[in-house]
Amino acid sequence: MSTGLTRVWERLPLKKQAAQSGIRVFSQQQPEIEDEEEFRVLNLRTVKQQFQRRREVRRDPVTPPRTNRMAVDQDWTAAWPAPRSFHPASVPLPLRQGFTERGAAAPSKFANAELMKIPNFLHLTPPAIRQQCEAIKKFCSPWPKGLETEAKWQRHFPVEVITTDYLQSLPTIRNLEARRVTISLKLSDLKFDAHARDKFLRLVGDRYNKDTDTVTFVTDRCPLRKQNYDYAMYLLTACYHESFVTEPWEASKSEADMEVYLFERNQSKIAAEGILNWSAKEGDNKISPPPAYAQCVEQLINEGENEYNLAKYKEEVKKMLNV
Amino acid sequence: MFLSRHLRLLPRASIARSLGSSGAHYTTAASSNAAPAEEDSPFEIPNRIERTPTDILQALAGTVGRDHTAPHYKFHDDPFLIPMSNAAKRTYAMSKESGRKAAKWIKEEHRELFLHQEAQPAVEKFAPSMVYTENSEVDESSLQQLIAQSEVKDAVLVYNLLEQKGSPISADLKQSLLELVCFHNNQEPLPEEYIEERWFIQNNRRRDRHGKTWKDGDLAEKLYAEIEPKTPQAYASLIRGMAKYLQCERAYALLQEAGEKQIQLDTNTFNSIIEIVSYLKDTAEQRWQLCTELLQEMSQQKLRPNLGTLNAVLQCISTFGNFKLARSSALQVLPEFKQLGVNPSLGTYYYLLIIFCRERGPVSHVIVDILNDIAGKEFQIEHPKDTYFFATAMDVCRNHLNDKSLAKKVDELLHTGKNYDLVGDSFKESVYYRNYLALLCQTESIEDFMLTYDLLVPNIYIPEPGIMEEILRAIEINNAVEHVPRIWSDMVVFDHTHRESLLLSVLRIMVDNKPNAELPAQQQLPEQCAKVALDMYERVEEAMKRLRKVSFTGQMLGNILTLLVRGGNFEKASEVFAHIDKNQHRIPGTPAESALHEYVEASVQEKSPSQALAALQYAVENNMESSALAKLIHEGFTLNETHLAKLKTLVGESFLDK
Amino acid sequence: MLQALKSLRWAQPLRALSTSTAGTQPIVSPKTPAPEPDKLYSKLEIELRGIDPAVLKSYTWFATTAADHLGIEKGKCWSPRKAHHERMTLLKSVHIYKKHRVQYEVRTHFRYMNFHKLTGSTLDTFLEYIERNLPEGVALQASKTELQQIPEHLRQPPEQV
Amino acid sequence: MNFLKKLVPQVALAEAQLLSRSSIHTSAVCCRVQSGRYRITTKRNRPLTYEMANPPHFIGHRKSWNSWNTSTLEDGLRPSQTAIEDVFIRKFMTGTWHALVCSEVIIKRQHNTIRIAALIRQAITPRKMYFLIGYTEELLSYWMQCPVTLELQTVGDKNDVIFKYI
Repeated sequence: MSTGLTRVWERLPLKKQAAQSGIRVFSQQQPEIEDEEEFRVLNLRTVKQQFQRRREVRRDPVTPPRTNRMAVDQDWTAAWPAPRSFHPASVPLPLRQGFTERGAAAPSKFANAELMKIPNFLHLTPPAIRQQCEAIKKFCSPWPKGLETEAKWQRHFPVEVITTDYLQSLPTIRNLEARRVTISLKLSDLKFDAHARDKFLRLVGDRYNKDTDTVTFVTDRCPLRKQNYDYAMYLLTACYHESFVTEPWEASKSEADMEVYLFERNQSKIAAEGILNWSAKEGDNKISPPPAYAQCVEQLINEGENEYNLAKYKEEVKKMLNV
Repeated sequence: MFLSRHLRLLPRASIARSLGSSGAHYTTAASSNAAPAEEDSPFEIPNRIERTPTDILQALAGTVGRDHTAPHYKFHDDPFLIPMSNAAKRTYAMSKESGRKAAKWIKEEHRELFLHQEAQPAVEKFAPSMVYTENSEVDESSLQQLIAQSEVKDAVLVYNLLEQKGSPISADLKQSLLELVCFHNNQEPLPEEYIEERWFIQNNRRRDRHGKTWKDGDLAEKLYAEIEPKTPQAYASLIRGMAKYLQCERAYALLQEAGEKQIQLDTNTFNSIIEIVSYLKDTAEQRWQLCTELLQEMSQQKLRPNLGTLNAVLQCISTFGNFKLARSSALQVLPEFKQLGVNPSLGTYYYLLIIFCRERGPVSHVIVDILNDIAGKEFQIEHPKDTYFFATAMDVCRNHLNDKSLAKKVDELLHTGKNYDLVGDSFKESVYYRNYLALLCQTESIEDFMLTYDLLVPNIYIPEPGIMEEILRAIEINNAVEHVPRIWSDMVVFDHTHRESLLLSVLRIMVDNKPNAELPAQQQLPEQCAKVALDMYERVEEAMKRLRKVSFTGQMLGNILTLLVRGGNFEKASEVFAHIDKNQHRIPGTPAESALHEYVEASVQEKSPSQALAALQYAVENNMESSALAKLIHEGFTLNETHLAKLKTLVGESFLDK
Repeated sequence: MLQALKSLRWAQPLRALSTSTAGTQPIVSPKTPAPEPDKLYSKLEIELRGIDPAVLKSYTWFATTAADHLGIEKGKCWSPRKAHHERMTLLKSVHIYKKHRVQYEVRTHFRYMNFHKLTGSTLDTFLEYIERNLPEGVALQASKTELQQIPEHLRQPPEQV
Repeated sequence: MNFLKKLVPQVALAEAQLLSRSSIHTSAVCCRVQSGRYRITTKRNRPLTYEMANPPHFIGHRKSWNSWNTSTLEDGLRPSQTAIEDVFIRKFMTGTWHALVCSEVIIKRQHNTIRIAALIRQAITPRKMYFLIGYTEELLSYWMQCPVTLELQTVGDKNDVIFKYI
């Protein structure tokens, strides 16, 4: 108050202030100084006189837990509709949780942090699941009739594309692993001729599993799943088409490069023909060795000599030569 | 070479087998598969069921009902934090929001701390907003973006910067800025994320639609002046802005100007003018004339009227003081619009209700037809006035027709589908429930009413003192004293205990309906009533200390005394009586004689003659009928000398002689 | 008053309104995308990881029950008997006492579920539903095996090469 | 030696500064500090909550985890960031709700939301609590860029959470 006054006076013109009695200003200021500089007693032996009881805060009574008012036949799905930490005043169950020494009761549900920690499934009670499934059923469609077994769907849908979704508790929804795409199909579902099949297998290398007769492409070199899928399909297409190309240098494959014995292009065919056409004249039809014999020879050389193959070879030679 | 190199990668035998079976023929899927029996059973692949990203959530949310024991989900579900009065509801919600505002302020103030990028995809709202200053580099695209985000202040700032720099602004952009400025009247709107503020805003600030708030000569008009030649859109946005902020005369003048210049305006512009017809003309006839003129003009311009037109016309009609004219013109308008294929919204029905159901007008049953029409329908918000319907309908049900079954129908409609979204704001919601509860407690039996009461109170609606009084009256009429303890505890929680009239009626009910101890259901009742009375006594005592306006009257204290006596709490009763005795001069009025009578009877039973004599003394001092009391005391006790002497001094010798 | 009302010829402007509407544009029907055939999935394999096996078990029960209600064919549901342990051995004190060590370990429990024969809509719905209800502290991997036809260009060998 | 004499006062000053800056280190013995273990007092009056009463090796057996996330699992992403964020959340909670938090702060991460549970003393008015709830939720979600929800339980007295005295 007084400071306010003095400030007002300061703003007044100097003369006027002089005209006003200076004593009054003083007389008003002085008691204030006294107020400020009240003499403080040094409290050597800490006497507890300064300890004042804090004003009692009036508190409204906390209402009793609302579980008291819950009906016995209440709709629990409405009371607990979504995942939420446990709260004792909202769950009408006499729960206890916690380890105690033998004989003591476990801590009750009130002020029990253990119950708040554990993920509860109170929002996923069987009736809740049933209700919710009824609600989302309209977005589902049944599996088509006529594709019940694996054999049936494999005939119409031979290509399998495997993708993986990842769900973790992170601020980001990206996961590097999710870009991976796997495409697999049975080799028998593609149409090949001998050369193409051979070349295709060579092109895909160890992506072919001979036990299950499947080719599998796993792609993860592009950043996105869609790109990887496209890339895998591209690989499949490229390999398939490439396998039908016969490059000029493929003709130069010599006998030493052959990986299997083929009767058609070997000396033994010429030899057998020579024997069979021993007495034939120039214009006669050449007799070629029977296919059974050819097969037998291939088998003998490709699979190696064993008793069965040898015996069969003997039979075939006899048959061919009519011995 | 290439082939042979690859060859080594393959197992030998497999190649042998594959080559061995070779020929020139192709192997196909069909021939290799040994399943000839079920060769080609036909199958049909179902179509994909299209759904939007939130459809499943909506479906799941549809299964969730309302739990009446739980508070609204914006409140924390903890006994300490559940609001228990209307004031608390408002305070809690608002303080939560102000906490959010504080956080936002910190984010904006220390923006350098919040520039990190954690979330993928990024959430825009979590990052600090762009700040535009005098020095920022701006171009047209940033202005466009700001307009799209409807940031009025920033958009205007950027516009001014662009003006200063002299960079050209396309006509389209200018038009959209004009629209933005006109819509918000060059004021920053209330941010959308603070829904609680919106929800409670009507409570204290009743939107007064009477004053002009349009800023004359402000940016909007400047922008408008800059647009040359004047486009119909420019006219439309300026007219609509002026009409919205009630610069009525100029809006109408502009409309006429546009009409003279043969400028084709759109329907909504005309709607906005029709809405303010009541400000342009004074009498109902003039208003209606202007309204029809405007409609005629619309038809000349081949404009198709829409829902907004219908509601605007009805709004205009609803301002007519002339009831008959309003009625007849409303009845003419409705079929016309029906013919045009304009479907009425809830706002339309709201206007119909206020046109037909006037306070001093004749009783109209238009609401019956409306409810028959729309029962069981689910509504979307289509017009700003749609949210007024439910509160008004319930008001009509209670005050105009006083019809319980209609009220139930309205309530049913409100709880159909998502109609509850249209309840408006907290003010309208409480008006709705106020009327609903008041109507029910007047018309329904007390048991049925208490069922509804239990459902609604306190989480959906907390009764105001006026409604509490109605409820108490209903209880009094039905002699349902057994509900009083429950109501009293609610009153305590809702902070109604300083209303004298409420206290009085609670006490009166309990005193006048003396419970029958024989009935098993009422055995606990005297005790409970005594508890209530004691609680009340203590509360009022405390309230008096804290200088609240409530204070005792003699009658109240007498009632409390009676109840305590009945409840067998003689100790407290004598304490209360001591209070009465001591503060005779401060307490206005005296307790009822019956109260003293019962007290004396009880003291006879408790064998405490001094209390009884004190009561007698009090009666004598206050000129009450004392002889009966004296008789009671005399017959009840065997009095000793001092007591006898006192008795004599109080009522005189003559009494003893009898 | 009523006389005056009648003289204003109400009906005219309104009727004029109704005629004017005839000429205006027809109501545009909302564009519906052409229905596309659904995808087919032969298998959905779900791998769950978590720190608490009981939570995983409850969640599995929930998922399989939901699958039952939605009519999805369940396959094998199993979990390996032992958890994966990741151990770290540190000195118990900060610098000294090399002989006293403390071991920390993080256990990861696994659980697998298989579902068969789902259409694309079913799979999306089911997966979204169970993913939304995934409890805290549980990671989920869903491997989907989609069935596709052989692309048009691979059905016949190329004509010319 | 003359030149030394000149230097002496300066050296002394430097020494004094050095001494005052790194005088004798008097912190507690670090080698015996262990987290989550409490010593018995002579008067047997140290209050322990259930959480404190069970040492860390009982996690998963007698008591449960305080942080629920997938980062610590095998192949979990951003484990270090998650740990740091959890520390931040705990500090923020105990600081913002000063002297009110009576238990450990439980952090649950589900999808991209973070749910924070704790026991809170009823020492301030609900109005102030609501302010703090709004403030904490909003600020933490700005910081973590995830929606944050508080799931508090209030207790009337801080003695309610005490499990035993040692």
